[in-house]
This record gives sequence, structure tokens and C-alpha cells, in this order.
Amino acid sequence: MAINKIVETMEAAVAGIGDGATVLISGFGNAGSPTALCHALLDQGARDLVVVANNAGTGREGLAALMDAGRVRRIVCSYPRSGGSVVFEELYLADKLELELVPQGILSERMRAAAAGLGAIYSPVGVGTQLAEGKEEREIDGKRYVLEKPLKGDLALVEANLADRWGNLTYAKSARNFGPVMAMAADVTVAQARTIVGLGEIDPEIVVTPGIFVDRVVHVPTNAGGA
Amino acid sequence: MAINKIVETMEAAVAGIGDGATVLISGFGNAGSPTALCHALLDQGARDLVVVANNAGTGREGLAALMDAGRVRRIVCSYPRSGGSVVFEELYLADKLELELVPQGILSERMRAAAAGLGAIYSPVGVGTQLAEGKEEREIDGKRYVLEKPLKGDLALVEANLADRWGNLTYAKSARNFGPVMAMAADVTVAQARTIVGLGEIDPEIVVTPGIFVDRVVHVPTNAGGA
Amino acid sequence: MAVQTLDDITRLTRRQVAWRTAHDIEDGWYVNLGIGMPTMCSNYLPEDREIVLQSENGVLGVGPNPPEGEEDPDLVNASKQLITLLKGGSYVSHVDSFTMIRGGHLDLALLGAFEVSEAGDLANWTTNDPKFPPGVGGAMDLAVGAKRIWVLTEHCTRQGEPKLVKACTYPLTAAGVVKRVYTDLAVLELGDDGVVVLEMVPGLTLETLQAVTGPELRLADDWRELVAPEVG
Amino acid sequence: MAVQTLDDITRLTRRQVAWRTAHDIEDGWYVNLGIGMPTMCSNYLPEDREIVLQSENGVLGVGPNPPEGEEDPDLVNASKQLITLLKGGSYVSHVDSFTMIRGGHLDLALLGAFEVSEAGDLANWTTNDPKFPPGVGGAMDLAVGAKRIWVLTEHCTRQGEPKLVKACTYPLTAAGVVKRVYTDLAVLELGDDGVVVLEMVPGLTLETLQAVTGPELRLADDWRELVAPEVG
Repeated sequence: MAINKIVETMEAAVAGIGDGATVLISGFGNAGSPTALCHALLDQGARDLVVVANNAGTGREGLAALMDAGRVRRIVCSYPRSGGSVVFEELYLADKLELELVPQGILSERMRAAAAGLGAIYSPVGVGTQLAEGKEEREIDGKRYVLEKPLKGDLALVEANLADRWGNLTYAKSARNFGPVMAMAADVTVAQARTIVGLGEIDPEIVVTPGIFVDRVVHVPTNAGGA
Repeated sequence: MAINKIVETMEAAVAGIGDGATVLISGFGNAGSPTALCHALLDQGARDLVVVANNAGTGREGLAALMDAGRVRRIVCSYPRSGGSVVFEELYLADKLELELVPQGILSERMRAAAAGLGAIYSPVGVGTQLAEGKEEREIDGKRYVLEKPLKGDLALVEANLADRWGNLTYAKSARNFGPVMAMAADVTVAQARTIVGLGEIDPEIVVTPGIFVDRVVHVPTNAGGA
Repeated sequence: MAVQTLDDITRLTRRQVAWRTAHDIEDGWYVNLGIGMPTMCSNYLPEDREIVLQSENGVLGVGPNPPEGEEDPDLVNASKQLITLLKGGSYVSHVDSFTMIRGGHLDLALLGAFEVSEAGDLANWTTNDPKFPPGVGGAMDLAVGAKRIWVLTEHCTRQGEPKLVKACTYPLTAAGVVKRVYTDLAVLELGDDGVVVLEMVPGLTLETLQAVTGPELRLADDWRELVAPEVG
Repeated sequence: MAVQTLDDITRLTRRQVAWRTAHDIEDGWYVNLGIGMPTMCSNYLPEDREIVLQSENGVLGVGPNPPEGEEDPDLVNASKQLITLLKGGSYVSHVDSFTMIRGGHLDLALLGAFEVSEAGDLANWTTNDPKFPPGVGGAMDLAVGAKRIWVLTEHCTRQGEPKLVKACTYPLTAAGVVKRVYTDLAVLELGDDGVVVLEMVPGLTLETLQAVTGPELRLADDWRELVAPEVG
């Protein structure tokens, strides 16, 4: 037998995701957004999702399409409103979507804490602000910190450049962003990869996400910045 | 003016290190050990050092030479005793060296916490054991954790493969080990690099330690596993 | 003689504020540029200095805008603008990017503001207006993580109210972090001595500036005229 | 009939214990091998399975020992032995390596032991002997982080005392983590049903095994003979 994480269909890529799942979705704006996987998740039908992503989608594609179809109950993000975040704004103002706003670095740091098996971390970010309300505060060596809990996904959807059958991944330029940490922080990680290569064709020095963190890979040839 | 972190002498590489400094020294066994920098630090003369390293040196070279010369007051490591750790054993049994034993993954995780500006982390490692004695314990979501403090260096000495004048680094195979985290976790990071290349010659996708984390680079052509 | 009003004064354009700020960024610094005026600073960095721009989405060594036809949708800054990468630049994961930021590895972060208080408190993420869903982005991480925080802002709101205030009324981003403020009227330093005016645009008097500024101002002994060239 | 003693029994060699253990590692698993007998398992992995070995110093996809003349001092495992890398393998930083370990990403860690208790407590890092400075390495991280912990050990100490005990006397590495123990006499499972013997070497009786084992043993209904080939 051989390890083969490559699946042939978009359906297989997102099979088995249940209602209420927490889904980590990579990308910063359009760069690194796993648009095709978002549409596969839309077709798959899971509802009542909690989505963790830096932004809340643009236009009516990808994450925005999932939200537009009413599949997302809550979004955990740092910067929901940006050029073209029309679906988010409609739903938010109509009170049809919960928003948990997290400082951007703490968003990835909380996912990293989950990936690394930590119980919690003391963060210097947001101390004394509205975003730290209700969070435990503590002084350590003369500086104040707030307690932040790990943020773990049932599913992570990431957009990669190269991939092989072991699930090793590289990323394209700034499309790397949340891919590595989300791949580490979910029970099931699915990558849409622009190019599938043979095992050993990715230089072991340049693998960014080792295959141990990846469960399924599906080939999605073009991404062009998420469009 | 141009950023140029490359220094021409071993003396310049370790200039300004004071007595009592905490020094992070990369390497796992001999792989990735910055032997030449350890000797430079010996020549430089700083005393009363606290050294953070995975192992406590082998033979009488590198870190072992520093210890042998009585420059190290305390060593923070996970696995001091291994084949050839003669200097450590002599000093430890003669009560001339303090030992702080840290579980290996927590050694790097504590340095990462310092690098990332965290106040502390809750770790699942060592709970209820002798190594957690005196540490705050806490239950989070039904699981027990101990509070671990950041571990920051005044100086980090790392062994790199390629380097450029901005301080960008790559490593050689498993000699990578503690290099990336130590480079991030010290006030002053010095790399001995096997090859110095022109700016732009390291593919931006394969830089492991970006230059922002590196202060000085010195060319040490051969390493051959630290020997 | 009539009392001076701001109508008598030529303010700096947004580009000129960016130009002025850029000239205080020192050789060799690692700098993060926030959305808006801060990002415009990248066009005006003095050519005799090597300054490394960090973009929190995971780019170190941000270069100028790409020539037409050479845009790469995979290469964007935190404002989602298309950029290039300098020689010596690198791509990093988001976690590593914020390790740079929170761990004190950046020499400077330039941010925008709704309000800055005399104690250096910064409010720049929400006005609590229910019609505008809030967004914080990396502002809180940058505000507590970078070695220096400088703010670029218009001196007054559109309604003519001071943005430099005694105490912030909007929700804080971070307390006591802002060290310098660059506006279309002045350059001001915030410190133990209170708010010190380092530079003012030509013709402006301290009294007129004081009238549109919350905290009490003190003119630096070596204050200078704030003169910026026409910049495109 | 005389009472059986262990002198009547042919024990497994250390290599045979490694061989036996290796055959329980499933296709596709990610596995960390501790120093000693665990590391020897890499020589006996069934060829029809693809198993990915992790070495905590920062290697994923450890291959066989290098041919003479092709050793690379930069390529070592956590035991500091010279290794090779399989196709598909990768090098990672120490932090990322322990993210794999502590974050529950490994299917299995194989460890040695001074003592294992019936509750699955593991003691394998120090005997508190002042003449031997302690070393913990990655044992505590692995013990709490991997999905499964199996121990490989001689069944008895050199003095003939049980290493599988009711309660550990040496300082713990972690509590309640060991699920299976492979010894030179038996394969044992630790669980809610107590200690269950899955396999025993030919000729060994439960009574004889019980005599060198601390906790009470129960023989599995489907227990088998533990037979290993000569392995080099």
C-alpha cells in the first residue's frame, strides 16, 4: 500500500463534513483563498458552520457564496469589511450572522496554540480594550496580558501551489499567509493545489507544510489570486 | 547606505557580549552546532553565562570548551548527557555547573513564546512530574496544564547554510533544528554561515530565517556536522 | 491685525504627510505600513537609505508597485494592493509575520487614527457605529508590538474637531503607545513632557494650532517649518 | 512436574522485540521512534506498508541507514545516528517538529521505559541516581502528545525485578499514557480491563509470566504465541 492523499473529485475532497463544523479557510483577501473548495463545501451541503478566516469574503464567490447561501452561522475574523464584502455586510446588518472579531495576529496565534497542543496563551494584544472584555487578565513580569484560548478547526481548507501524494505543500508568494497554520490546526485538512507533482519532486528543504498536517489534496489547476 | 550584516572577523561577530548573558546555542548533537562562534565567545571572554542548548556539548570543542573554561554558570537543556559529554559530567558531578532540565519541546516552545511576545503558555507536558514542581498548574477544558514562562536570549549563536547581507538564512538538512527559533528569540542573533551569497540569490520562497531576526553574519566555510 | 484662522493656511496634502513621515524613517529599519496614508509612505522613502517594509500578510521586503502587465495576484500587501518584492525579500507564514510584529522585531509601525490622546492612547479600529461592522485587522498587534508607533492623520475630523485629544472617546486600540503624530498641519511628539510641536506648516501660529488640538501644546525650542515639496 | 522457571524459556532478542513491534505499526501511520530498541524498529517495517518516521530533531520521513561513504553529518536522527531521508520527506524546525508531537499529529510513539504501571504510567527519564545527571529529551512531550504510546522493554531489570509494576517508584514521565508493552517475553495491553496478555513466547505459562510482573495479568481469549524469526 502507498499513502495517497490525492482525491479525484471535489466531492471527495469535502466528504463527511457535518453540520455545525468549525471550518478554517485560508487566504488574505483573494490571495490564497481556496475558492473551489468553498464551492465544493457549498455543494456538499453542511450547514450552521463556524468559519474562521481573516476576511469575510468578497463578491459572491467562494466564502461569500457559502455565507450568501445561509450556511454560515458565525464568522471569526479580524477584518470582515473590505472592498466588495457585500454579502457579509448584508447579513451582518440584518443580524443574520454572528461576528467574533479577533486581532489578526491573535487569530493565527490561537490556531497555532491548538496545533501545538497548548492549553492557552497569555497575549499582550488588546489588553484593556473592548476586544479583551470578559477575558482573564494577568500581570506577568510587570506587563499585562490577556488569556487567549486555542482555536481548532474540524476542517481546514487551504490553497497550495505544489503538492504530492504524501500531502507535502508549498505556497505561492503571499498566498502562503494562513495556509500553514490552518493546515496544522484542524482535524481534517484539505488542500486545493495548483500542481500535483511526484513524490520527491519537492525539495525537502522547501516543503512549507509537511504531509503529516494534510489529509486530502485535490487538483485545482488555476487560482490566479482566488478568482 | 546599505544594510550589511556581514562582519569580517569572529571577534566582531561576538563583540559586546557582557558577563551574565543568556546565550542560545543551536544544534542537536553536532548537527547545526555553531562551533566557531562558541570559540569566538571563548576568546571574547564573557563569563558567568547562562547557556540554552539542547545538549551540553561533546568532547572538548565548541560549547564544551566554553564550559571547560569555566565560563558557563548554568545550562538550560533537555538532554545534557550523551556520548562524549565528558566536560558536562565532570562539572555537574563536581557541583560546578547548575542544570535546568526542560522537556525538549518546551525548550523550543518557551523560546518561541519569547520570540512571539507572549507572556506565558499553558503546556500539557510534564504535568504532575518532578519537572513541573513549583510550576502553576491549571485545568482548562478538562485537561491539566502547567504554566511555562518565555525563554529569551541576550545572544543567539546559530549555524546556517546560506546567508546574504540582509541576514536571510537557510539551513542544511537536520542542522536546521533550533536555529530558526533561537534566531527569533534573542536580542542579538549571530549566524555562522557556510556560504555567503549575493542579495536576491536566495529564493524568497525558501528563506527559513528572514533577515529581520538576524543581526550579524560571519562566514565559516566548513562545518561538517559541527566538527 | 485679524486673528489667524486655518483658512489662511495651506495644509499638506495626504501625499505630503506621507512624504514628510517617510523622511524620518532611518536607514536599516524594519517598518510596517498601515492602510491609507501610511502605505503611501513607500513611494517617498529616501533613496540613500535601505528600509525594509513588512506587510503583515506575510511579506518582508515589499517593493514598489508592479509595472502594468506584471501584476501578480499572489503578491499583495496587507491593503490587498498588488506589490513587488525587493531583492532580499522573503515570504513568510502569517504566524511568523506576527512573530515579527508582536515580538518587538519591527523598528516602526505607521498607523492611521480616529483619535490619539496626549498619553499616546490610540483609537483607530471602531467608532462603535452600528451601521459599520467593526474590523480590527493587525492594528492591535502592531500597536503593542512594534518598537515605535507613529500616527499619520489629518489634524482635524471633517467636522473640524481635533483628532489629537486629551482622552480618547472611541474604543482604544492600545494605551500609551503613540510616540509621534504627523498631520497636515504639524509634526508632534508625545512624551513625558506632554505634547511637543516639532514642526508646523508655514505661517501657522501655535495659537491657531492649539485651537484645533485637545491637549496643551508646547513649541520645541528647535521647532522648524514643515515644508514639503509637491509630490505626485 | 517441576515448576517452570524463566531459565526454561527462550526470550526474544532486542532485535526480535523491535521486529515484533514493527509488525503492529499500521500502513500510513506517522511514528516517532525513541532511543534504543524503538529506533531498531525502523529496520523491520513491513515492506508492503508505507510508514512515515518522524525524528524530533526535525526530520519527517526518516529512511534507512546510509550506505558507507554516503553519510552526511547534517542528516541525523534524535539518537544522533546518521540517517537518510525518504522521497517525500522534509526538514522542519524544532518548533514545528514538536508541534507535530504535542499537537496530536503522530499516530504512535515508541518509547523505552524504566517502569510502566498498570495504569499506564510511564517512568523513563531518571532514576534520581545522583551519579547520573538526568536527561529528559523529548520523552515527556512524546508521552503526552502522540495518539498512542507503546513501550518496548526487557520484561525484567538486570536484577530480575519486574519493570511492569503496580505503581511506579521512579519519577514519572507521564501518567496513564502507555497502551501497549512489548517485551522479550510477551505483548501486553493496558486498559480498563487491567493488563491483558496478548502474546507470550513459546512455552511460557501465564503463571511464570505473572511471577515476574507486578500487576495481575489476564490472558486474552485469543492470545497467541509470540514467535519471531531470527533477525539481523
